Amino acid sequence: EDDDGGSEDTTESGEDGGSGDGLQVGLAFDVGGRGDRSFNDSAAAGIERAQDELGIEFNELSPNPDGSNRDELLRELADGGHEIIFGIGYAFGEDMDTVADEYPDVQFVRIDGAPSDKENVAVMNFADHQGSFLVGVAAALMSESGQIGFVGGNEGVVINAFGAGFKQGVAAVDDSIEVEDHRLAAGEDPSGFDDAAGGRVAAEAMYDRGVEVVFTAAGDSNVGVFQAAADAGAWAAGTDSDQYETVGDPELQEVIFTSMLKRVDNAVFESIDTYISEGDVESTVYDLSDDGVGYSTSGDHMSEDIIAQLEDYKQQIIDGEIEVSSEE
Amino acid sequence: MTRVSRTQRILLIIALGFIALSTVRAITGEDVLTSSGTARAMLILALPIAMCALGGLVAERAGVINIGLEGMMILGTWGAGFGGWHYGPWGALLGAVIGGALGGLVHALATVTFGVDHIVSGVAINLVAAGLVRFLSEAVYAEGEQGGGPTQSPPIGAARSFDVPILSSGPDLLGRLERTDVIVLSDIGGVLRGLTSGLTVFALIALALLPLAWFVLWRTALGLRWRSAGENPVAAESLGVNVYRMKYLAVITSGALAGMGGLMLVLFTGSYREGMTGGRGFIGLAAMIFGNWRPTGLAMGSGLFGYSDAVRLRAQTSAAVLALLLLVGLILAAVGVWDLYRRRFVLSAVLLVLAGAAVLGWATLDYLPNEITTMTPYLVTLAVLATASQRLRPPAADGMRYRRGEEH
Amino acid sequence: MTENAAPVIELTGITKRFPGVVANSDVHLAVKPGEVHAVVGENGAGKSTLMKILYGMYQPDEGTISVDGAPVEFGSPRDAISAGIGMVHQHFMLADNFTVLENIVLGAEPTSGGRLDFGAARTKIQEISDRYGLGLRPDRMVEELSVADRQRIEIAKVLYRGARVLILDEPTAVLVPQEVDALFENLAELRSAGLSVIFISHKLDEVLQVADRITVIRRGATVGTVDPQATTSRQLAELMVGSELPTPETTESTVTEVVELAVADLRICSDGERDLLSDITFDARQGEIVGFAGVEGNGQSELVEAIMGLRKPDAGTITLGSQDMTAWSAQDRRAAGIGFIPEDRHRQALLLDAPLWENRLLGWQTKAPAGGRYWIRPRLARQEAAAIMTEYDVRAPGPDTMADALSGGNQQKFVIGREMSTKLRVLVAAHPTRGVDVGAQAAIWDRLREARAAGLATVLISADLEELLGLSDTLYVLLRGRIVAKLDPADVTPEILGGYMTGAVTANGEAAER
Amino acid sequence: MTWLLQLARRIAPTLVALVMALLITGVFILIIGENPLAALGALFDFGDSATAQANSIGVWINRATPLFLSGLAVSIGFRMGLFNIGVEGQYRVATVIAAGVGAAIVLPAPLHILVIVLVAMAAGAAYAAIPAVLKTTRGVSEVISTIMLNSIAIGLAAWFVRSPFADPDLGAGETAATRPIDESGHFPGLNDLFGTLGLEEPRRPVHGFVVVAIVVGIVMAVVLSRSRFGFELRASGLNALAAAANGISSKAMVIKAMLLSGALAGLVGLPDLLGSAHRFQTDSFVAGYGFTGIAVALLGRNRPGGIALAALLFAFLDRAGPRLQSEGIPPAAVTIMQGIVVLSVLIVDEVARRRLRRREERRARAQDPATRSEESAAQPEVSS
Ligand SMILES: Nc1ncnc2c1ncn2[C@@H]1O[C@H](COP(=O)(O)OP(=O)(O)OP(=O)(O)O)[C@@H](O)[C@H]1O
Ligand SMILES: Nc1ncnc2c1ncn2[C@@H]1O[C@H](COP(=O)(O)OP(=O)(O)OP(=O)(O)O)[C@@H](O)[C@H]1O
Ligand SMILES: [Mg+2]
Ligand SMILES: [Mg+2]
Repeated sequence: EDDDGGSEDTTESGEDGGSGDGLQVGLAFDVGGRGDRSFNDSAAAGIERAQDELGIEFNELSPNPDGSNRDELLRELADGGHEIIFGIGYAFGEDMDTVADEYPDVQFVRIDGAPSDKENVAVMNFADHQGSFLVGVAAALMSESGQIGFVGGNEGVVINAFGAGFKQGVAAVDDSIEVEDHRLAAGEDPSGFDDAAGGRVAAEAMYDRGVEVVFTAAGDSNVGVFQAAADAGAWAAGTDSDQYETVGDPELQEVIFTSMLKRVDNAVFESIDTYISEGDVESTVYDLSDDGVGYSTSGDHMSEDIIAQLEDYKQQIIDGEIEVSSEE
Repeated sequence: MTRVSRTQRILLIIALGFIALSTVRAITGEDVLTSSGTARAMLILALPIAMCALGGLVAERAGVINIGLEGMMILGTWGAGFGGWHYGPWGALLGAVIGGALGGLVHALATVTFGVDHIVSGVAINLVAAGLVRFLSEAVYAEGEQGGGPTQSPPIGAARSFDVPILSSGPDLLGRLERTDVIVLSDIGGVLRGLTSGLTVFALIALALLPLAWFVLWRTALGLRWRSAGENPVAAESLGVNVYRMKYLAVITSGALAGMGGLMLVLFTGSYREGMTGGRGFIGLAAMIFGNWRPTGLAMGSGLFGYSDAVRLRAQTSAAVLALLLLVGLILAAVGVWDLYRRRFVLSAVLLVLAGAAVLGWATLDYLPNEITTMTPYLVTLAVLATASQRLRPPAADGMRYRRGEEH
Repeated sequence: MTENAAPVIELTGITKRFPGVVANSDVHLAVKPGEVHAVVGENGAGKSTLMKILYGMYQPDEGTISVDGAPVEFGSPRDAISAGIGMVHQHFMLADNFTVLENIVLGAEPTSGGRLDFGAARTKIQEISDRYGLGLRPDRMVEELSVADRQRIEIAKVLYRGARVLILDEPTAVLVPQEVDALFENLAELRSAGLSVIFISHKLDEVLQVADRITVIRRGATVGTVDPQATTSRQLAELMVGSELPTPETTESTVTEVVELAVADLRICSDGERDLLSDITFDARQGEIVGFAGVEGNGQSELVEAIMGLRKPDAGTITLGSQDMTAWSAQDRRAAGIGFIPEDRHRQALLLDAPLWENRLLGWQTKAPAGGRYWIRPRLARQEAAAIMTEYDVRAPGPDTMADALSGGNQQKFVIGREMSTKLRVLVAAHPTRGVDVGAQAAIWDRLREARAAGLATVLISADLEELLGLSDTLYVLLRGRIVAKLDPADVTPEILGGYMTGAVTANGEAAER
Repeated sequence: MTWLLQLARRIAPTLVALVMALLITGVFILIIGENPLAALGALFDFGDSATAQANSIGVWINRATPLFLSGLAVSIGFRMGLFNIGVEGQYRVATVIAAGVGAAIVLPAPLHILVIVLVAMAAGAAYAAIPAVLKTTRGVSEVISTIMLNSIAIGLAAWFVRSPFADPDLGAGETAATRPIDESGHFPGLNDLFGTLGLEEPRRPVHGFVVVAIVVGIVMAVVLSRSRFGFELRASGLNALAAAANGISSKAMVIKAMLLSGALAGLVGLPDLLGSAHRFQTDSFVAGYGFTGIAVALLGRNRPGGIALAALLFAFLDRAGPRLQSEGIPPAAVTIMQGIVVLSVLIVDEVARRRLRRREERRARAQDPATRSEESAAQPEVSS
């Protein structure tokens, strides 16, 4: 456990130190920083695991609220002698490419986002659509009436991939189902990720119309969807981390039957591990095959039968029998 | 214009608007326009705004402009999260009120005691509040207490809701009315049912604050002194009214009310989250000006905003938002015809052209991009303001620095 | 009036210092029960300050106040009110957006169970109104009321609080004779009810007419108390100033035949039932002062606004020389040489928070050399402001002084200087000497006469009938937005003029039934 | 000598206030259990190497430029008592349109930039014209309309970037953006200048647009203090009624002020757009300058010089964000400090101003013979 809430910089190397003793790792969070119980925290978990298991030392920074100084964070970390630096979130895109040119000896790793042509930038992507596909399958199996909904924070590429995969998963079970799709904000407007009240109202409308399962990919707004589900006595699925575990409220745990897991922690840990062993990190797409994405079963809301079917679909995707697209 | 005729006029406008709305509902078949769910959502989305607007009202009636409502609301949400975590929903109420009131106290100190420009102080409070809540969370939830963190409180659970018996549950009379599918009648049923179901004690408290504020401000001795500080503080002081005290009281109350707005959000979503206010404090300020510094007016302004927000959030497709376009077109046409009758030709022509464009848009478009639908509440508010020509009457000494003994 | 009754109020040795100024120094004032006691003095002599001390708004640095022989200390108006003292301020202290009732009860509200008891308040106000003939209607909004009505509200406010001593600070400055008479009738009622009245005015004739005793204050100190029966207004003025007054010279007509400003068939409609102005036709020639008399609210403001281009007339034309200027903007009219002295200098003529040199530019910002089409020249504006200050005897440290820091009289002199120091063709002057003391008043009148002699056409609006009669070459009377009489000021007395203004006398000179 | 004294008198309150703000923030830092002195050190830490220092200066400039422009835009409205809180929306719309138009054309370098700048100013002014027209023709309060238009701008910009101006060449998984602006439309950076001045060159591009901002600032300072427009603006703000009575049409002033304010707002997004981004992308577009600009304008007392100082101060604090984090202080400390700086500077300033004012009134009164103290001391003759 941290001694003071994660704001400490460097830590003693871990006892069971691996071969990465004293490697300096930098981590620049997405807006919001540590403590979002989702994306950022997941990255933090990955680096803390690396600290424990590999004996690295790390330093973390968060951007200012308008996200205008992401490049500065990277420079600050590079100047601080960190050999490998993570930028969490696709918004690091161009900033990281620019800074990478300035520090050719530093390995940069971006979590999520467009591919980069820089030598020293590795982009870790997640097959969100594959994980969402499985949630879609689960949703279709959980529902009796076949009314299913999706609530997205906005219309950015990441959320679109969630929506697309989810709909394909639903269709794989029953292609007559039309998934209701609501986005809380337009375009890339991030306000939809902070609008729990809006999330609740939108989800309530869906449940009022008879929807039985809603998959939500809207950051902080997810909790509104869970509230609506609890009110309606219906199902909801979360995103990024295992929201059954993180939501903290037993009433909401009752309705979260699964979450689309995005193992940012794995990506961070493995990147460090690879860097230690090979001195270089390659861009990778984490998908179902390496458990980079997946689904959670906490709460045991899904029956054995459903889980068996999910595992079946999962295998088909890994085997390439089912092709999931990230676009609709 | 006497008072009676103003109330009557407002009622008439509401009635006409409602008939137009149910006509549009019938034409387009978009039940979401008047469904009970929409009405309920309207109430829920409008209340936080209305609380901020009311906060703005009580401050400005005492002559202090409060652009810091957003910051006070932020403090309210944090206070609600903290209080709720420790002591449940009532603790949340207490926390929200204290949080907001502290913001108000700072504003009062700056504007009343130190005579700082009201807008400067409000803007500064917005800045400080946004940063402060992060600090507080770091200090209080650092250990990740039961799901809390630097950006959120532990879950405190949403407030329990209930339906009004007989009307909206059990025999559900209003529900039956809503299902009759008779124009106007079913719409009335839907709206009333929405307003009488899914209520919480806290929503009722917030609702009650609107008439209560009216009563205190316009029917009590305290209220008279309160308003006198905003109309003519020098006169008030000369009659022995302690203007500073009135202003302090007003601004602190204002903060507490903004905090109540924050409470509404926290109780609706079950926990405090950083950034959850999303600019509602500013919308509240706008709603208050929309309402011409009156409780009924600000309730209408908040309601209008909440309604259009509810429609776009609840709509299954953008057709419902298009139906609102038809409604706006009809209203514009009506006002245009009225202006034609009043021989204001240019204005009437502009309005009729806009009305034509709106109706044409409704008839030809079959889809609106999300960029447009998310603008709905803002566009509707602007459209209504532009049609209803406003004669605003802020308190005479609103925003003025008042120093005891200086008489300019 | 009881001759030797003990004074109800006695101020002894009052001294009040403000930073840099001694407003009152060893002032003595004794007011007997049932008397009207006038206090006179120049602008800034310290009258208002003394009254504010008596009303508890200021605390004296030295001296004592006694009420009914017992010394008292007032920490706030509240204390004074409870000692039975009430004050009607020079500037009305009313909330426009409140009803009459709300204004009166504020701070002394009757309540029942936390609720403001409107019924009880209404009854009590009606009672006071009937007893002293104030004619109040409690539920009217103050903004709809005339100046005289407002003053009666102020008086009612004081009576409502049970005052035995009323302080009236320049109550007549804004009233027409009939209203003044009505006020004096009210005062008589008060006096006969045993109340005392302290009355401040710059109009010495009025003072002599209404007062039982007069105290003169000069430069913060009491000069003495005189008996009105044994004093003339000229003596009184000399006591105030401390020296002999120059005799005003009689002036000859300078009116020429050249029409400079012609207003024809001017009409301004309103949303209400009757027009604000209708069929206004008059000419102002070079060298002529055209006066307009009228009870406030009979269209004077609208007329001024129409001439200055601040309000669009619904019909009629306004011509400057040979040019039709009906469609000109306000700026165009200023640029063409129309000067403007608005009725409310604080609100309309000055930027209080700006230095005097900026105030020099106001209204003339397009006029060279200090102003211009695109640029202004602060250096020249400072010079011009300084010139005005010397020429018009504006007492202030310099052109960079904030307008706010000047006393009312000095502000007014600056405004007049600003308007007159440009080459004007027409001057529109509304109440140019309102609230200005006798000395400054005479100076302003002289300036207006000089300008007239130089060929200026002036439109003069004033509530001061002496001023109107003394200055005007031609006099019109406005009543309900119409010109009801055109008079030769040489032939009319203030009383007759007052009759026209209230409609008691019609154009044929006969008394109309009221 | 006297002007030095005067300058010191004017600066002293601000310094006092800044120290106060630091102290208060220090208390907050103590509350979360960190070391305020370390924080203070971090605040003034520009880095160890010459490159790092040059870089820090670059960051400072880059951040201060848009804040200055935004403050300037906001101040125009404030000067006449118009509460234009719509700069936020105005610069967003202006930036996306400038990016779209700028990418659609190719012109020789200086011309290309000029066209983009003019398009941005026109777009900002056009968007600001909406509240101006609504206010003058329909009496709609600009406070409401600009709040609404800020939110509408978000949707509008999102639509522009996806529909008319969308870059068709974006690959799958790439966030919607406008097409990149051609090289000729890139504003040259100041990096070389650092070299010429004998400093290390910063690694990051330092936005040359700061030069434009300085020129605009000087022009505005002259316009506001020396032009008739500036005088009329100030007059309307000080006393709208008096201004109207003296030939300054308030409607015309509202329109003019809003258009100018909007045109300046159009510039806010350009340093980033022309200096480094070269395209509009919602995710990397920096939002919030419009709101921060309000605080900057107020702190700078609505005068160009003051706004420049305020922008530098805000940017200085922003710049320190990452360093502060290294000391364990959350970035929110910067926002808190900014808010407290605004409040304390204005409180102290107000107190100082009041004292100055009293002195002036005293002097004015001393010239009024009716109340000149030595004369009133003369014995009054009492008659009765
Ligand atoms: N609150 C104050 N602070 C400083 N100086 C003041 C204050 N009030 C009044 N004065 C000054 O005290 C002097 C007396 O002012 P006062 O208002 O009593 O004069 P007055 O006789 O009422 O004049 P007027 O006839 O113009 O009403 C003036 O020089 C005035 O400027
Ligand atoms: N609190 C104060 N501080 C400074 N000066 C004051 C204060 N109160 C009044 N004064 C000044 O005292 C003077 C007298 O005040 P008063 O209210 O009697 O106005 P006045 O000079 O009679 O002007 P007017 O004719 O407009 O009433 C004015 O110069 C006014 O500015
Ligand atoms: Mg006075
Ligand atoms: Mg006076």
